[in-house]
Amino acid sequence: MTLALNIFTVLAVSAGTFFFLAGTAGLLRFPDALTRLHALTKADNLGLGLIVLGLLPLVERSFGALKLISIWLLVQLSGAIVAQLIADFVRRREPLS
Amino acid sequence: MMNAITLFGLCGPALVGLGLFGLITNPQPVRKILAFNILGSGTFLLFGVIARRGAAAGLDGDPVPQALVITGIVVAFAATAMAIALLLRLFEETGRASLNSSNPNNASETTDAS
Amino acid sequence: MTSFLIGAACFVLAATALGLLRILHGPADADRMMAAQLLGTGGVAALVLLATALQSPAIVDVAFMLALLAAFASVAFVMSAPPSHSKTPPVVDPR
Amino acid sequence: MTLTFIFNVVLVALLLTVATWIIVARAAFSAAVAFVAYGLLLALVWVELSAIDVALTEAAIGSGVTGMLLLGAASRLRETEATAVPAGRPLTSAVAVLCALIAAGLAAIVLFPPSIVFTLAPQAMARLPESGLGNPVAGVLFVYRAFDTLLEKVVLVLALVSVWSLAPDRFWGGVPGLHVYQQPNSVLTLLAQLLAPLGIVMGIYMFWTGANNPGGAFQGGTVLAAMWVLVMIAGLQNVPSTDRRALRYLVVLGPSIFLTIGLAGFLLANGFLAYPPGYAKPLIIVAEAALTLSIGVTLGLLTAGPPERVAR
Repeated sequence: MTLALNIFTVLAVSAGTFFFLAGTAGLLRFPDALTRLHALTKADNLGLGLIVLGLLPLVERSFGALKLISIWLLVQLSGAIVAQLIADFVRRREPLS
Repeated sequence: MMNAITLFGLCGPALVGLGLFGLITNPQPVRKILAFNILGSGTFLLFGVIARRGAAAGLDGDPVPQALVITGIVVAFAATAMAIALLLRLFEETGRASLNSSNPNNASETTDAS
Repeated sequence: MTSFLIGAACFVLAATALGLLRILHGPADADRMMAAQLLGTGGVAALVLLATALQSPAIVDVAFMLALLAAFASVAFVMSAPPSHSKTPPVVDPR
Repeated sequence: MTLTFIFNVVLVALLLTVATWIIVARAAFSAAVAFVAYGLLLALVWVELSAIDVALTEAAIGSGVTGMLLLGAASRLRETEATAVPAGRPLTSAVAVLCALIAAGLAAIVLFPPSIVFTLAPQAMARLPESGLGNPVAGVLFVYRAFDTLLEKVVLVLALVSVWSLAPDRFWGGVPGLHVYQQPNSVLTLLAQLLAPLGIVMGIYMFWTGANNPGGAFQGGTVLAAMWVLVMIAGLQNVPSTDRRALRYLVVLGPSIFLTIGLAGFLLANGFLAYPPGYAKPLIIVAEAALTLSIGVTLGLLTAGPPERVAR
């Protein structure tokens, strides 16, 4: 049981870190601000989400688990809204397309 | 030989040096305020290293320097807020944001430009 | 498991650190802010990993604080970006 | 151990890169954006130095409210940048050498510390149980160095008075010049509606947990300030006139209650800011609660800046 949970943690955390790498790669390689923003939100949502998911079996107290989940929800939420704000900002700045 | 505490201990002086350099050489007051904050954070980091080295009595660090740093961060913020307000008022009054008032030639130039 | 988690924290920090190039190169300030935002999320992830690895629940509070204030900083950025050639209506005072 | 060390090396490298860039960057606004990232990294450094209380303060102040102030100032002063005359090359080099020397001197102190380790940790811990607090940093702030903490809160009030005094005479007592978002009912409104309640819970939690765990009045108050500013920016609440009585009472509430408790120490205990035996914890909690509120209001008003419009 513990082994299965540990494998789950390793897999989920590794997948999460992968999304951070992907987010950075996107931020560096994508051609314009809006596509970069798209890459950024992947790290916010999936990267942190998978890491939190992977850590849950290791947290002893349920309050701690609750805090971890609320951090993820907070980042998810603010990340999505901030992405919209920045997109709006970029669009107003560069009124091309 | 090199441990993490020493590493941060060397980072602190580097930040102090950088901050001081920016504070003296950069002509823009906003950048001086930024540099002042970096200089301050370097000093705080030195306190943090002293606190970490003073780990005793079952604590990971000496709480006295840590408390000093918290007070320092608050006061640094108050000073920053004050400096920015002063700077913005100066800009409103004179149309320029320069601390260099001794050079009249330069002053008229900047007023024209703004 | 502890060293795996710390290793993962290292990896996340190093990965988001590459995004630092966007802070240095821009080109626009919006790109810089995105990199800062990514660094914020990466910092939160690294802190959560460290908190679990070191069994220190207080570090989770720092992560929470960072997440909260990173969002605030982004709002501050959007608000304070200098007024440009925008076609949006002027300030509406919602009373 | 080695992995932690690698983490720290990466962290320090990042911190120094961002700091250097802030100093040498061309545009002040970009430097201010980088300063937000710098504050985030600094919070991580404080975690690694096992100073969680400081990490919380830095996370709240450094990247949050200081970032907002600097971004605002850099944006307003953008057009003055071109006129700034940089220092000449010889002067710059001379200053660089001197700063390097100062940094080297400080580094020498770090590398060759005195053989005696100076620490006040045992003294701080020895009588901590009497205060009823479990967080040694809170103990230092509210028991051993209570006078400093009191003065620090007074400094905040004085800073606010100074910032207000910088308003032109006709705007004295008017409304601070905080920018309100141009489109009401936008995503920002949603963010403020969702983030502010979470932040207020976090602020109260910080104050409450601060007695026994890392946290405290200042960290809590800063979160409250940030959330208040967010709500004002989103247009969910009007920016208040600075001549509002209630507002001014709130600013001085914390310091005055703390001062009253301190003065009561003359009568009930053995001196200024001494707590009567057995009542230390409740008194500190009362003072901290009032301070959290006052710090929130004061920092919020400091961030909003001096009055720029006449009072409504």
